[in-house]
Amino acid sequence: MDRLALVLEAILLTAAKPLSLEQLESFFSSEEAVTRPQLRAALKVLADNCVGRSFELKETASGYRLQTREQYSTWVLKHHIEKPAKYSRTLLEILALIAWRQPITRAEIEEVRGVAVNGAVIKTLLEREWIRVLGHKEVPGRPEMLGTTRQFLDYFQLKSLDDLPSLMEVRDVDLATLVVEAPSD
Amino acid sequence: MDRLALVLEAILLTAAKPLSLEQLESFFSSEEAVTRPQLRAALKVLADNCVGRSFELKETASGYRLQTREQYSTWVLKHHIEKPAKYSRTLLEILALIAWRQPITRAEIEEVRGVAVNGAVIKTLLEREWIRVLGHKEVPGRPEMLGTTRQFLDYFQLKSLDDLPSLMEVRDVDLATLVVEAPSD
Amino acid sequence: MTANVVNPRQLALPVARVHGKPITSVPEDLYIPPNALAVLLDTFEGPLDLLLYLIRHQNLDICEIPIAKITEQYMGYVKLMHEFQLELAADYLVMAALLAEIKSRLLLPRREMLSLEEDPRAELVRRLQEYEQVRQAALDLDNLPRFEREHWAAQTAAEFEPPVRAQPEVKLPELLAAFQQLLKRADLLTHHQIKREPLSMRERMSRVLAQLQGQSALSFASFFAPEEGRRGVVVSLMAILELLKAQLIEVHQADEAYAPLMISLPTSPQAVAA
Repeated sequence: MDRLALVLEAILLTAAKPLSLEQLESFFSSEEAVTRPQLRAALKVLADNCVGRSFELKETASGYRLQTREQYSTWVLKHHIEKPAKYSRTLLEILALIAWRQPITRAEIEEVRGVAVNGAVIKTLLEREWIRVLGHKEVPGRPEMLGTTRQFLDYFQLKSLDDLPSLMEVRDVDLATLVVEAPSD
Repeated sequence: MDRLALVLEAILLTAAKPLSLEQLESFFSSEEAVTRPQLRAALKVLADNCVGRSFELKETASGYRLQTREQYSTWVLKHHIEKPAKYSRTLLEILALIAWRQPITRAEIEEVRGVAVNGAVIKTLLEREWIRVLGHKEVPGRPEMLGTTRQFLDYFQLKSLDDLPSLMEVRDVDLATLVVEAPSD
Repeated sequence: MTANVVNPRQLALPVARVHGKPITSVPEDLYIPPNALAVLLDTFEGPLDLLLYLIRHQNLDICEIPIAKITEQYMGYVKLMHEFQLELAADYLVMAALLAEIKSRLLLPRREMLSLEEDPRAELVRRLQEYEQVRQAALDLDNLPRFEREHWAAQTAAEFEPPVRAQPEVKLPELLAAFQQLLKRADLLTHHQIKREPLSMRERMSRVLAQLQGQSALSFASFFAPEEGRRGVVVSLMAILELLKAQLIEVHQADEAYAPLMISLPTSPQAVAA
């Protein structure tokens, strides 16, 4: 690759958006005396030198840019898989109540926890398909009865709800031996 | 370039920050069965294939990054209207003390420099995430002990603190050589 | 702003005594306008920096500094600051006091040699050396190639499909811990007694299977009778889960979100036989 093509590569690899010929020209001082035909020729050299690389030179409506070839999208997309946030204690408590005391209504959850149930938490649990509405309780207002799903069992690697420790066990077990510190970061 | 090296190039050219071997590994599924030695070998292939290009593979404290070579900074700088920040001697001296003498307290910095430490400088360094509080010294007042961060190493293109230039030698004082002169008045 | 920027001529302070020659008078170039003096003061990082400048400016070695000479120059500087009523940082005055002490010691008749630790000159030289080390380290640091000054991240554009949002992970012990806390808080155990009822569950399993006989499928919800109370519903659920586990029944869901679960007998004959 000649020097001009290399400079163009460096400019395009650090550009936030596509750059037109005119914009590329502005990167050079008048002493450097880079002409349009020279620029075009250098861009051609650059494009040829991207053969066999993971990226290619593309000319879009607003100008030139270096972009990743599509066949690498599988891997490149994984940049976006952010490490998910942790679930709140509230969510875990509500999920635990639903698991151990299903079927359970919101009112019953509120009674045990002593605070109103945040609708967003129930929504999250429903979306995650860990809980579902088992039916409606035949009391005024016909509240929904909530229970856990098969996905819940699968996720927590339980064969059945019987595999959940009993309430007595939950109360007495030394969790210090169970809770494995999540790796930081 | 082999396929793995090309995939790594695509990943690194779309990464927002340096990626460690461990992080690079996470881009591959278990079916792809990419091993550490394979990754290392592919990174070597990639590095070799950056010879004669405008960019290079650099390993800093937090991992690998593809970056433009220094000789292209003249043009790359023109993306920005503002010139890169120049740091004051005060900031650089305080940063140098923290880098070479960590863990170090403010009082210790003041002792060496012979002047009070400007709180704004420490704040700037903390905000820049070049330094952090490592803990508290178990002396009256429990002063904060300061040290540098990974970002500091990344910014200064260092793999570890060992890569810092060595300090100039401090010689032992020989009192006999101290010129004793009678004062003029 | 580095000391190198300072015009050396401006700082060419009069030498108090050179090779025995006595000082004449303060040269005129010492009388810098107060504003310029204030700027000069700004260029120094502190008294040690100023002292180092004075030493280096005369190509002297720190370890062989003529203390008296340097002290006089420094004092001349401080005096000048006072004359122009420039606010001088306390650190400069502390250094002036130290230098004055050294000077007065030098005036005293020579007694037995002081040890290194006791000699204030040695301490001053040590501090000057230490500070010079930091000053050099700061320069070295500034000279290192820096990200976003010499090097920039090489990036290619990659606008592929929208990113995938991942779900948070949680482990059973965390769930247990949350529940344990809740139990402690609500003291559930004293008010509610929940026991497993394996027998009633077996019975319920039979009932579920009976209900399904001759039916193509029944909705999951139809197996629950809320009037039986919580315990009854739990037993039904457990019964159904047990049946599923034993592959005695099958559960289906239409291919849409939140479609009702349908329960049916298995289609394969051997499962029915079991």
